[in-house]
Amino acid sequence: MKLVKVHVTLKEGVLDPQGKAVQGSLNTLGYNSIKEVRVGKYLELTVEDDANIEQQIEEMCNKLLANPVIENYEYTVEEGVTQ
Amino acid sequence: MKLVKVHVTLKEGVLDPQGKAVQGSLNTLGYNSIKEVRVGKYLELTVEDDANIEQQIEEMCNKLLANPVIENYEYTVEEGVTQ
Amino acid sequence: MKFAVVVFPGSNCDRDMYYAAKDALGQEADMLWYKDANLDGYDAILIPGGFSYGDYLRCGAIASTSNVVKQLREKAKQGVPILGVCNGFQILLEAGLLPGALLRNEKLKFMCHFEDLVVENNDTIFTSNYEKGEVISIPIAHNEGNYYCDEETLAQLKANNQIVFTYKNNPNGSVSDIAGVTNEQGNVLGMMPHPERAVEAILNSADGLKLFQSMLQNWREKYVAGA
Amino acid sequence: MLQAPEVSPETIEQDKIYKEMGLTDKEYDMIKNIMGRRPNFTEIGIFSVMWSEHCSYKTSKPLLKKFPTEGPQVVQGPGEGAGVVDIGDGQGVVFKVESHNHPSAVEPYQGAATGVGGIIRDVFSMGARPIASLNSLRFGNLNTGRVKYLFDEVVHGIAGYGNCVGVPTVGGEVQFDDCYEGNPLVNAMCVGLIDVKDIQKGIAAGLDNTIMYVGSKTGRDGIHGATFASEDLTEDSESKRSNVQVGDPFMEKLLIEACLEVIHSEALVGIQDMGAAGLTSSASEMASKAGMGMEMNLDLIPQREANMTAYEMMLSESQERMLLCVKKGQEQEIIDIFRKYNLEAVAVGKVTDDKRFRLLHNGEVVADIPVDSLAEDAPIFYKESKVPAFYEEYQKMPAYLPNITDHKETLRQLLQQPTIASKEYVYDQYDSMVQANTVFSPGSDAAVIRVRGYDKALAMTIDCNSRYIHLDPEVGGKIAVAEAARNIVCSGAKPLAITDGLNFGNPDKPENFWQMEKSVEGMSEACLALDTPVISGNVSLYNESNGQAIFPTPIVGMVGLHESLAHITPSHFQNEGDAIYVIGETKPEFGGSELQNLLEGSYFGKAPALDLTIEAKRQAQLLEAIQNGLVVSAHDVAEGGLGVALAESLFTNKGLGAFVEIQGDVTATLFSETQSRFVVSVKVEDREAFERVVEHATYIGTVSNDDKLVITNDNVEIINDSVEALQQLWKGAIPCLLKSKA
Ligand SMILES: Nc1ncnc2c1ncn2[C@@H]1O[C@H](COP(=O)(O)OP(=O)(O)O)[C@@H](O)[C@H]1O
Ligand SMILES: [Mg+2]
Repeated sequence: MKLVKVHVTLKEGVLDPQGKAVQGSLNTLGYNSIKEVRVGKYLELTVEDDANIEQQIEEMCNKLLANPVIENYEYTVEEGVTQ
Repeated sequence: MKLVKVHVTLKEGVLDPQGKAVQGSLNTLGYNSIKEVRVGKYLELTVEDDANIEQQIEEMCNKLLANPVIENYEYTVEEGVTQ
Repeated sequence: MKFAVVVFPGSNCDRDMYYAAKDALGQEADMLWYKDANLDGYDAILIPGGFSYGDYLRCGAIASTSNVVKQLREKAKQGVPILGVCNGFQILLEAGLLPGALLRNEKLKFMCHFEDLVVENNDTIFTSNYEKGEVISIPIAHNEGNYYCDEETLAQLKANNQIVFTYKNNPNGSVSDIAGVTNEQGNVLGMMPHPERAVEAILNSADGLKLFQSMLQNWREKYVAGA
Repeated sequence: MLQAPEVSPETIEQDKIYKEMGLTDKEYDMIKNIMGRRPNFTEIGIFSVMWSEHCSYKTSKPLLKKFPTEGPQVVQGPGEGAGVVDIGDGQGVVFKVESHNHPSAVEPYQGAATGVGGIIRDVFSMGARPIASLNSLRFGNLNTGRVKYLFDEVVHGIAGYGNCVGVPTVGGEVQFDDCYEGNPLVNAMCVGLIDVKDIQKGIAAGLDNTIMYVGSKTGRDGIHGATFASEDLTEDSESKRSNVQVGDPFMEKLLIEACLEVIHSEALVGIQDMGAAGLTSSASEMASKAGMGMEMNLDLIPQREANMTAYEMMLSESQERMLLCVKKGQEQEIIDIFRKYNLEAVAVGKVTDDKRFRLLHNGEVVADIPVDSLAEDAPIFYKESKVPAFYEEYQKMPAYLPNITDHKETLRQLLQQPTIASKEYVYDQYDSMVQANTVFSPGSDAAVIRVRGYDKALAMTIDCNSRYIHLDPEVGGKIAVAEAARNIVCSGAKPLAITDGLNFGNPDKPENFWQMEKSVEGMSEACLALDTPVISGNVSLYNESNGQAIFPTPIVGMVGLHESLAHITPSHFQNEGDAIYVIGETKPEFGGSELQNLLEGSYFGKAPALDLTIEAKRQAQLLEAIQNGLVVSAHDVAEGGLGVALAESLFTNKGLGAFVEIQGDVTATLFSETQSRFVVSVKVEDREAFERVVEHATYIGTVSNDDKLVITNDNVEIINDSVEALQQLWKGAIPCLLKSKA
């Protein structure tokens, strides 16, 4: 088994209302050192071993996990726990 | 400036309908090697340098960024780009 | 009887709640903007539905850190009746005033329609005008109404009779079909369905009115001489 | 004067850079003439957006002039953010439709969401509280992954925005046809309620008054020419950026509440939202309308991104922004109101009296344009029009007469046609009840919203059967208006006025322009006959993919008034024993029908005929019968004919059925789409009185309580089916198509 960790983030220049609201709230709570917050998605995929894994993840990210019009993605493949 | 990366994930045992749906779609698309998907959040905070940063982040996670009833969090602090 | 409706940025059922108290029930009500709200002098506090802070991060999370929620904690301790509906329920959960959490609906879609609810507990200040087991028709409108708590909490909820409403046909995956729960003392009720949208026949159901009438009757019995 | 990455005025002319911005050689020459010099990069960008069809209506204006826009009920016709109609008691109803087709094709969630946000801003910038939203959607057939994705995401986007902002989405329509596969249509309509004395105008009047900006900061969202201004961007960084507009409904909700408070401030002179062409169009229109000029300092514009150029700021389509004109010296009053809602109002300019549109940036004048040339005096073009060959062919075809043997199976199949099937999958995702005024949610002929505190309600609908318009734009245009009015009347309301959303292909093709012309003529005739003037609208052209235009789709949004809550009438049968009538006679008309599509997979021949005199009379009679309390339920006969209308009248989960006896040709009686017909139910004791008021009403049967739809002809049973089973087919059709593998 492999553990694939995917990070999906908004592309540069895309408005992130969620990040803005979180930043505002942190500032209101007195954390004034917070200058910017961007909110993205984090996915953990448990995948059966497969020679082709990188190519497949690449495909999945483009097709489903990220929206290529407004999002970027990055991933790492790690050795996972075999249950 | 520091760049703080926070990962918020659902606790084990808490049902993740979104993860299940993503897994279902991936399987439907023919990616049958995907055995499980968990969906979490990924936040990037740009923070002014501060001696106390770790303690502050810890507090923010407990107060706002994660809900301890259902979520865990983890974070790293990296050197950020000074604009 | 005097109701406070607490309005957060992004609340959008605030007027509905206000009119339910004022017009349908015929009592006094004020809408209080969260920034300068003073909850003193109110006989009951209503936390309306909507999308406080856009539902960003987690529904109700950001609102739960606001100053007015500190007052709310005090009032809860003092036994003031507090009703949170939909986003109001989410805020009360995030504030720790009620046990559990709300996850996304099982089918991952926002849902809006009438649902049949079962009154599980009519021995509360919110439900005494209903029969136990009565089935009422109340609209739901939510994306994160899937109630979750761990088994230990669920056992406690059951043991203390804190489950007030359940769904007859669970629409969202909630544990034990839960639609509404109270705190241990019974003065804080949180529920996903919208009783304030079902207070007049012209709105296709008046089944929610009895909830407000229960609150009024219990207040009268407690405070109005000769009632 | 120009900044580094930008192009010089000489290069713009020599390399015809303006062409890439959508301006023709002729238009460039006109601009040069107006300016008395070569325009710079920022200026040509400003002209290109203001002279686009979307802002200037340069090709559609001659057509729009044909619409009747007046009537005693009209308080505000076309020309402002939205139109206003009088509904008595000093109140007005405000409404408009807006398209977001192209953004939705690129990024369906955000495209649809920002479409909803934009039209809501149009309504509250008039000073009205938005009380309902509707939408009209067109997609390809649900048999490819891409179409399913577009469909799902558009619906999510509408729900995501509308639900959050707290305006109930109470109605709409969805149709599917291959012609929309590459070019879906997303039209959103918003309805607001206002005290007529509070109506605001988008004007920048009063010399030296202050121009203030409020709402989201300006980013590089939706700038088409962004590539020009960013020649220093490498290809790699380009792929990491995006210019898609993202909506923030939370910000919009704050703006609604704040603006509705601000309109009561005596300090406010004018207010307008920044819609298409953002800062450019709102600022120049506000000044032009007031007969004034404006000067803005772009350094003061709240910016989300670093190093934005003047060109980028002026063309940005960042969402949730408003522009205000405020009396000089009273700015603080406005600032304080917005601050309550955590919003910042910022002074960015002032009103001048030289009728110039002047912009400063980094201490330099970066644009200086005669303001009227951007708005009032934008050019108009008269396009060539030509009858398409296919239309002449359709007209010559013999009447299409389908041959059906199994009417029961045909009815079942028609109920599963996606265009007829239940849209519950869609509208269950919309909060249709927030604000607690919704009497009829989606699923009725017209949505009904009561006016709190008064004995009256508003009915609203949005409609367009583009198949008829494809076959015959003039007749189809009439039908679109008539059908909207039928829906309003069925609910018991008097139709008041319409807003139109004209969605067409490329107007440079004479055949397409002919379709526009004829549709508008047909709609105008119907508006006159039904006394529903046009009070607002929107034009979206160039809806084509692979050179193939969509069916002409001029959408009609209509609002009506219930003069008493007692008039509100459901579209479904209510009680066992009630008499069922069909109003209007039926002819064998199958051109453009659902049955034709089911059997042939296409539409051809003549559209059904429409006699506007009969239509108007019949609607008036039905409304009179309803107002006299003689009608229990009323439903118009539309796609799928009487058979479908009867089945739909039974889909209430009440266990009702119907026993109906029909005369004449069975196929035509059940499935023809002859216009101007209704199915109504009437209490037995009211039959006589009803027949006295309504002509051409034929008694056809009775509502039963056995969950069966039974239709006989000459004592032969044609259909005997379980209502429950029919309802399940009808409800399950769209979810089933979505689940099936592409
Ligand atoms: N097809 C149409 N029929 C009638 N009026 C129209 C039509 N299209 C646009 N209008 C009117 O022209 C004015 C300007 O429209 P538009 O530029 O779309 O508004 P906005 O700037 O708010 O987007 C509005 O009052 C609108 O109602
Ligand atoms: Mg506008």
